Amino acid sequence: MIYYMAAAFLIAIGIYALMLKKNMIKMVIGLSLMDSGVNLLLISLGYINGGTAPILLNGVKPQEVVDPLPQALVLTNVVIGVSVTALALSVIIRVYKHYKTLNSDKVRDMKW
Amino acid sequence: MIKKSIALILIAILFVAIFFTLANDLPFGDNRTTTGVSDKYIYHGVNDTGASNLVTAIVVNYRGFDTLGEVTVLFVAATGVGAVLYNMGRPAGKKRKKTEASLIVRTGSRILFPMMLLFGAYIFVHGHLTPGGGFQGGAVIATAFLFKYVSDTRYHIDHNKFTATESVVGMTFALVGIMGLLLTGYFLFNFLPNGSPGELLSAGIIPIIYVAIGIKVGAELTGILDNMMEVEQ
Amino acid sequence: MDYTAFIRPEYVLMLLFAGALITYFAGKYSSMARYSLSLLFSGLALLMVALLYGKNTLSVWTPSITPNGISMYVGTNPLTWFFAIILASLSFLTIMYSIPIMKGKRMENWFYTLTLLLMGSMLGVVFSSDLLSFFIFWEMMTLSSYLLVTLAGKRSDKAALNYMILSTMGAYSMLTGITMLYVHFGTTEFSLLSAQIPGTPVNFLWLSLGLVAVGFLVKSAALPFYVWAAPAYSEAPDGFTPLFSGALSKLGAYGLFLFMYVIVGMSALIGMGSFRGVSSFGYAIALLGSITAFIATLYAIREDDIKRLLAYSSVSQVGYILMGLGIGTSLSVAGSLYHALNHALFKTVLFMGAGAIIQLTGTRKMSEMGGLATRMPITFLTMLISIFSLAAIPMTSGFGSKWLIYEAAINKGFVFIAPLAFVASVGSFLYSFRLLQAVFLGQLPDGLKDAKDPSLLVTIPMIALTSITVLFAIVPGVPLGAIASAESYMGIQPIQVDSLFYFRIGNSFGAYNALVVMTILLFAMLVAMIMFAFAGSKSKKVDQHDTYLSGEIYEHHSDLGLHYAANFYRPIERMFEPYLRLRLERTYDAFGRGYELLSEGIRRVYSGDVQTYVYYVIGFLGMLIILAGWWW
Amino acid sequence: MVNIDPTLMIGIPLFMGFLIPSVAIVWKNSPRYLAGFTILFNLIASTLLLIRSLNAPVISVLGGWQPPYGIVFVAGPLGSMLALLISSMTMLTWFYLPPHIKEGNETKFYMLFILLMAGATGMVLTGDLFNLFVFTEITSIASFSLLAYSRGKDEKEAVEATIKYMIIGSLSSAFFLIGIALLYGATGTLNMADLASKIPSANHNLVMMALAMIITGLGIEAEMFPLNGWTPDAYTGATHPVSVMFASVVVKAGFFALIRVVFLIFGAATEALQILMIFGLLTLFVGESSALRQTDLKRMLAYSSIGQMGLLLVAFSLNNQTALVGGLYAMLNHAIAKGLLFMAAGSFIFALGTRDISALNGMGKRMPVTSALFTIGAFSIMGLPFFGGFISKIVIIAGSMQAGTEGMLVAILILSASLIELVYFLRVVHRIWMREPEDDSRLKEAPFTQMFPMIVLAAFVFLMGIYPQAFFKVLIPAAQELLRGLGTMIGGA
Amino acid sequence: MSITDIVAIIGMAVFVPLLGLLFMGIARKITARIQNRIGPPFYQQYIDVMKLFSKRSNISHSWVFDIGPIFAVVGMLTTMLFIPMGGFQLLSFDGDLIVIMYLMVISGLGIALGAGASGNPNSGIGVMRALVLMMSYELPFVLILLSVMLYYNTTSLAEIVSKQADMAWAVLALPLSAIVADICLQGQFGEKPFDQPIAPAEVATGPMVEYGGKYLGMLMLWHAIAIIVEGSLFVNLFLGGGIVFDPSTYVGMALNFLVWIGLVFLMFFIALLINAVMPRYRIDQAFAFYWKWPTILAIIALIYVMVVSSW
Repeated sequence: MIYYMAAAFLIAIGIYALMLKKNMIKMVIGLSLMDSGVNLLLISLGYINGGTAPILLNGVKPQEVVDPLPQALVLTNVVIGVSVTALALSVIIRVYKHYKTLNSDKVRDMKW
Repeated sequence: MIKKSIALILIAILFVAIFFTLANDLPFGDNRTTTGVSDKYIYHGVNDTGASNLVTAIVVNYRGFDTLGEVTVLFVAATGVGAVLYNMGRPAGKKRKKTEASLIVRTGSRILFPMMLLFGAYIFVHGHLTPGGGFQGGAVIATAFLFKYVSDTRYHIDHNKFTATESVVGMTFALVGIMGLLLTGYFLFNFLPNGSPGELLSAGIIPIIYVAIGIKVGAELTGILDNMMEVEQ
Repeated sequence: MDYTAFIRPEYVLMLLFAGALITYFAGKYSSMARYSLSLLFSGLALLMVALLYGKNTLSVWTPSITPNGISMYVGTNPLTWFFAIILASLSFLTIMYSIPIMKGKRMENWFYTLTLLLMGSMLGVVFSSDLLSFFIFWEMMTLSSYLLVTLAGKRSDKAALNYMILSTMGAYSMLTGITMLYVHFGTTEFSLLSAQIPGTPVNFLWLSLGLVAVGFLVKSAALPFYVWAAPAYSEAPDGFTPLFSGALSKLGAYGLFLFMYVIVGMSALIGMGSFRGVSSFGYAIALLGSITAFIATLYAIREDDIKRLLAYSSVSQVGYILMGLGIGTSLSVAGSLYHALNHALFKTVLFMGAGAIIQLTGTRKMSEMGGLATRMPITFLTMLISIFSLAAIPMTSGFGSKWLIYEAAINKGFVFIAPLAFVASVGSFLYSFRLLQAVFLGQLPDGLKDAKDPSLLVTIPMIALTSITVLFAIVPGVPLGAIASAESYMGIQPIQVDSLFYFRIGNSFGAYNALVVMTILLFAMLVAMIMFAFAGSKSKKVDQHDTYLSGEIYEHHSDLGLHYAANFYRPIERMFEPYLRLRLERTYDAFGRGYELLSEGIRRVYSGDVQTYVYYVIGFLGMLIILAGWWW
Repeated sequence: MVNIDPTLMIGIPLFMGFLIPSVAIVWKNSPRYLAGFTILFNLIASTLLLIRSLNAPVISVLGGWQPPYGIVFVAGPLGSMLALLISSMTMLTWFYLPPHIKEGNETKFYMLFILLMAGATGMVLTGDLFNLFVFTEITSIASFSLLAYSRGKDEKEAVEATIKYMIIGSLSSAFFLIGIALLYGATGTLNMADLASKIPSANHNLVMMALAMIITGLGIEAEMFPLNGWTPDAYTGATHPVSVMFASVVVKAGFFALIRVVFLIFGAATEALQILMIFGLLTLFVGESSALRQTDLKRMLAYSSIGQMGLLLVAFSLNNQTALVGGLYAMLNHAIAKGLLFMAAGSFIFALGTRDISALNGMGKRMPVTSALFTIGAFSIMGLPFFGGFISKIVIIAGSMQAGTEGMLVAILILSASLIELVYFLRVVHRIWMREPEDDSRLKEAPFTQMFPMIVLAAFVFLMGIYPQAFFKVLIPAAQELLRGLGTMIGGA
Repeated sequence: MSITDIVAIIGMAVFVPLLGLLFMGIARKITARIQNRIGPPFYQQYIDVMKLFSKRSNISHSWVFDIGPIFAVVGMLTTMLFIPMGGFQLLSFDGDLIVIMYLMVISGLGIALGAGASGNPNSGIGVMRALVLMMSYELPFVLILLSVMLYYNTTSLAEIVSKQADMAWAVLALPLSAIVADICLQGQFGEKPFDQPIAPAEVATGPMVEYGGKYLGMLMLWHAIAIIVEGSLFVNLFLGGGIVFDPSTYVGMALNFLVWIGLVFLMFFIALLINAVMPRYRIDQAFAFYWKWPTILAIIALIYVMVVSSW
């Protein structure tokens, strides 16, 4: 249960950063937090009371393992999150080069 | 102020919604696998794929296509970072404007670098047996290169070699898939024998793919790091 | 070879569309080819349309073009033919007239291409026998006419855009109505539709017919939609205006005829509700028509711009057509169709004359012209007769149609429509005399001393149309014969035409014998001429300035404004002005500006700040979640 | 007939994408040709696929694991039509590329370009929800990178647009994934057909929550109204061929993903359709209204795209066959015509050096061919007869009429929005042809290689206007596929 | 059409102008008497016309200028022949009220054309005033016509006359209409307060200002016919066409004709009396006047007719 709460909390924090932090790097951090929250959510979805890691070595019975599928999904999502973060940061480097600021209020040459 | 309170209200709504939906409708720790597809993975996974690490079985075999996509995502991102930061790097041979690392770091990195590479390789080679896999191994390899960057302000990778490596291993993954298609009519089909679970050389194409992924991820992440490090401030 | 096999409406259309294309490419290289080809194609089309007389065809000409297998049909019938011959002959004559008028103007080559295209699409509108092709041709017609208006260059921008917007609004309304009909009945072919109409819910008919009618009312420039007419007619190139006003404005009426009487049919129309034996729908149309006629007349009286004056006059005259159309009795429909013909005849001549005069004087302000009657006798006479026809003077064809409409209105006891129409008609004397006085009578300005009639290519169409006007004044039975068959096609009791003499029209309620009237007029003319010729001595010509200056030397006073033309009706304009100031244009303009302002506000939504967008996203999600929790 | 497995439409581009950089080291100009070859392959493959799928849906199981356990590619008429659209638009854009991408790293551009195509193709073909997510990510990350590719004059704007797009886009993917997680929690499966069969018996509350999340997530890709803040900036900032790709490929794929999820997985959930209807109308009006006052050509086109996407949303949410066919037709038409418009606008801007609409005065004289092509595209979007937009509009209206009184209202709203659209496009077209240019000099037209795609698109716009039968042959089964839902068509499930 | 008819037509064409001139002469006498003058002899108009026709110097501005008087006479003569005149209904069976209304316009337009061609601003202003005046009185007049037409359910003037012979005269049946029609008649006659078109003191006889000699002679003839036609129109509409005696006998016919002359004169006389004592409206005042009270009354009359006839 605590995992659910943590997951929801991470997502909420991420959104909080996105909505209220002006600094773009902080916004990207928010995105990362959200990603983590989602990952946690996925993993905790697959948890079974008393389950263990889904590696059927050393006599682990299939009945005892947690759902492996969410974990596989998380694996994928982690990489995607990393990719997005990397790309976002590199774009931010260029934003900074052009605008000399990372304040999202000021990066709005294009509007309406 | 209004903005902030709106934001907080919205966040609260989201939080409550996500949390209570989960808590009410998906009680934590309930065994739901009997209703879904996971049963198949859990009970037949080892036989089907030969990988005792079920996550790996899923990642590389059952849902190998996702992984191909995932690799592509990383590849796209690496290419994207390259494209985004194109022409922003320092001129060749010029030092990065960073303070020199201390002697301890330099020496330590020199010692640790091959060990980290080896560790990374271990992780992805044993991906089908133990926790971990190509991505994790690749990340470790990239960390090794990061070490290099941190310790040596002049250090930079040979782009051509990295690109070639990346290409080759990437193509390997794609080729494995295409070969599966050619041999059996199914893309990414496991056309190699499964072997006996628990052994290193088992689980069909999984080790090949994980090796490819490991090298590729390592190269890509290093490339990303390189691109970012090289940006002239 | 049997040429009659080619006398089919679809070949007419193909000829014209191909002709437009050929003319464009040939005309790029040689202006001679451009003129001769456009004349050739329109002439051929006219000939083919004329030969279609009395035919009744219907044919599929395209494969199905909607998912449900809707094909396009073209066909011809008496009603179609009546309009087609008007449109085709006007187009032909207008092209002829344009050769000298449009020479050297902007985008001359496009003019001929588009005119042929317009001719084709107008004929397409009348020939089309299903909803879809009707609409397609309708849109084509709107588009090509819009392009023709814009050929005049920058000054026509706003007018053209307004025309296009209002037309499209109408077209979309029509499209809504048409699809309603289509979805309800599952067919688009007219005869199949009309077969299914009986027993349709009244509300449905009202709605669909009303929506369709909006499109036609826009094209007819009827009351709430007339605002485009005056600017578009007046700003359009001079070569196009005759066709625009003479031919194109009739198609709104044609559409109403088509939908009210051919598709829905008289009995279903009456079933939608009736008022004194006239369908309420028709009555509403007639009412709109009469009010339009009246108001547009008031506007026309105030105009000093010759083309705007004629434009408002067009609006007003089309109001009469709608009036007759709406009343829907045998007499009124005949009157309406006849008036469509007459208006085509006289308004085309008037706009042609106006174009020639503008070409000559370089201005559209009538008060800067004057005294041209003696310099341009042919233009003057043709325009004079056309104005007589416009004012419904009984020695011209224009009287017959108005008489029929009045008779019908009075017959039905429509005490609102009839007086309005009548006063509007008196008003038409006012504005048409203003045109005469300001352009042809009064003092000839110095700059126009050596003005003379335009070239034959301009005068021949004018003379041709005028002579038809005069001819039909004596034998109204000829056009009424065609009209009668059109009426019977529409399921309306055809007007009785004395088949032997063609002179008398009328019914038990009243009658009009064109021959007697003409005879007496000629007799009186003879008497008056004799009186004039033999009494007293021969008169001597005096200079025009003699009247004014009583022998003073003109040069001493040449700065005097000698021509009484500007602000002609000032005394009564004062009376209307407070009311006319409430122009609908303002409403439309205000709406347009208001919407632009609104959209300026709307696009502020895109603030450019990414955080705002995050707010939108989260807000949207929050809303969905609340909906998901509470509502679903 | 040669059968090409749909998975190769992903596999080959990926392979080539990996191959390109190493070949480029040796042969500098190779990326362009390799990319061209890849796109050609996809074009052929998707054409064959479309022909095959008209008879029966083509199902390709990946890794030999039958659904719902493995990932499956499902190419019905609809999906293969979109795949064909994607590959052909990419092909045409490929012709259009050269002068517009000179400033950056071309090798990387071509890699991203074909991967974008691969991602979009995957989005329309995949039959697995999480796989859809992965392909969505490939597509969006490739879009981000391509968007940031601009160098030189537009660089600043491109970067700004990218960061906005990235933040919103990542947010969308997070929500999409939450939705997927909830659905998985509710049903324990990820295969779309399996999901469709299990959802009716699943926990309603969870499903609805997931639906809300997924609509939000995919709505961002589909440019739905309050979620489309990134759109105008992205279209404006991107270099011209990338704008074309956005309008004709990325957004179409995103839209299709949304529609598929709502229609197939949720079995045309009426609640979702109501939401889509309302927000579709909002999108339509907000888009068209915002375009009305634009002075920036590309931004105007961008807002027009938003409006068109709103139209599509409305058409699809009407949920009857006629409207769906109309919607699909509008989708095709919009992809083709808007692509044409962006290309022509790109040529204008390339020649003029400014995006200002007022600089277009008298372009009809200065760049006649491009102007004519632009006009054709504009006419089609405006819905004038003999152009594709006309047919789509008529069919959508007919479809909405079938939906009773509300449908009538919808029809009127759609038409009013079209009127606005007509106004601003007419202004531009008018300016191009009827105004006198300030500077009379003739500008250089784009070379034939660039003109070629525009001419092809213009020809298609015409063809769609005068011979719609050809397209209905594909669209009617496609619409039926949507209406039937996915359940009946997955052989293995 | 028999020979006698043609003779009658020609006879009428000769008689009516002479009668009109006589009326005009008497009018001058009466006006003079009211204004306490002696006035010219009643045959003065004949002398005037003869003088004008025999004048030696005639000036013309152009052929359009010549058209004016010709058209004026043509229009009025034609109209005259379609109006029943005291039982003489030569062509009036073809005479439809609407036709008559429009025929009457021909002469007006003719004069306007000629006057305009003269180039004199006074004539221009005169024409403008005439046209505006026409538009002014036409509104109430049309409403009245409509009420009469609806009441008798015909648009034929001859029918209206014959129906009045069967029923009561319209002036009794529709008194309100008759009053309004008389007000309009004042404008049609062009007598004060509605003589703006010719207003000698302002625009020097307006349209006629440039005309002299035989032109003016013809215009006087036109005016003479116009008085009879307009008066007769009223008589036919409201006073039963003057038919009080049995029209089948010759004596009756003659007496009817005399009654008709008397009634036309009566109408003219009423107009004269008003003319003699009233000042002149400005043209816009005239317009405002006609579109106000007479129109309101006419509408009331029309409503009355509709109510009555629907019973």
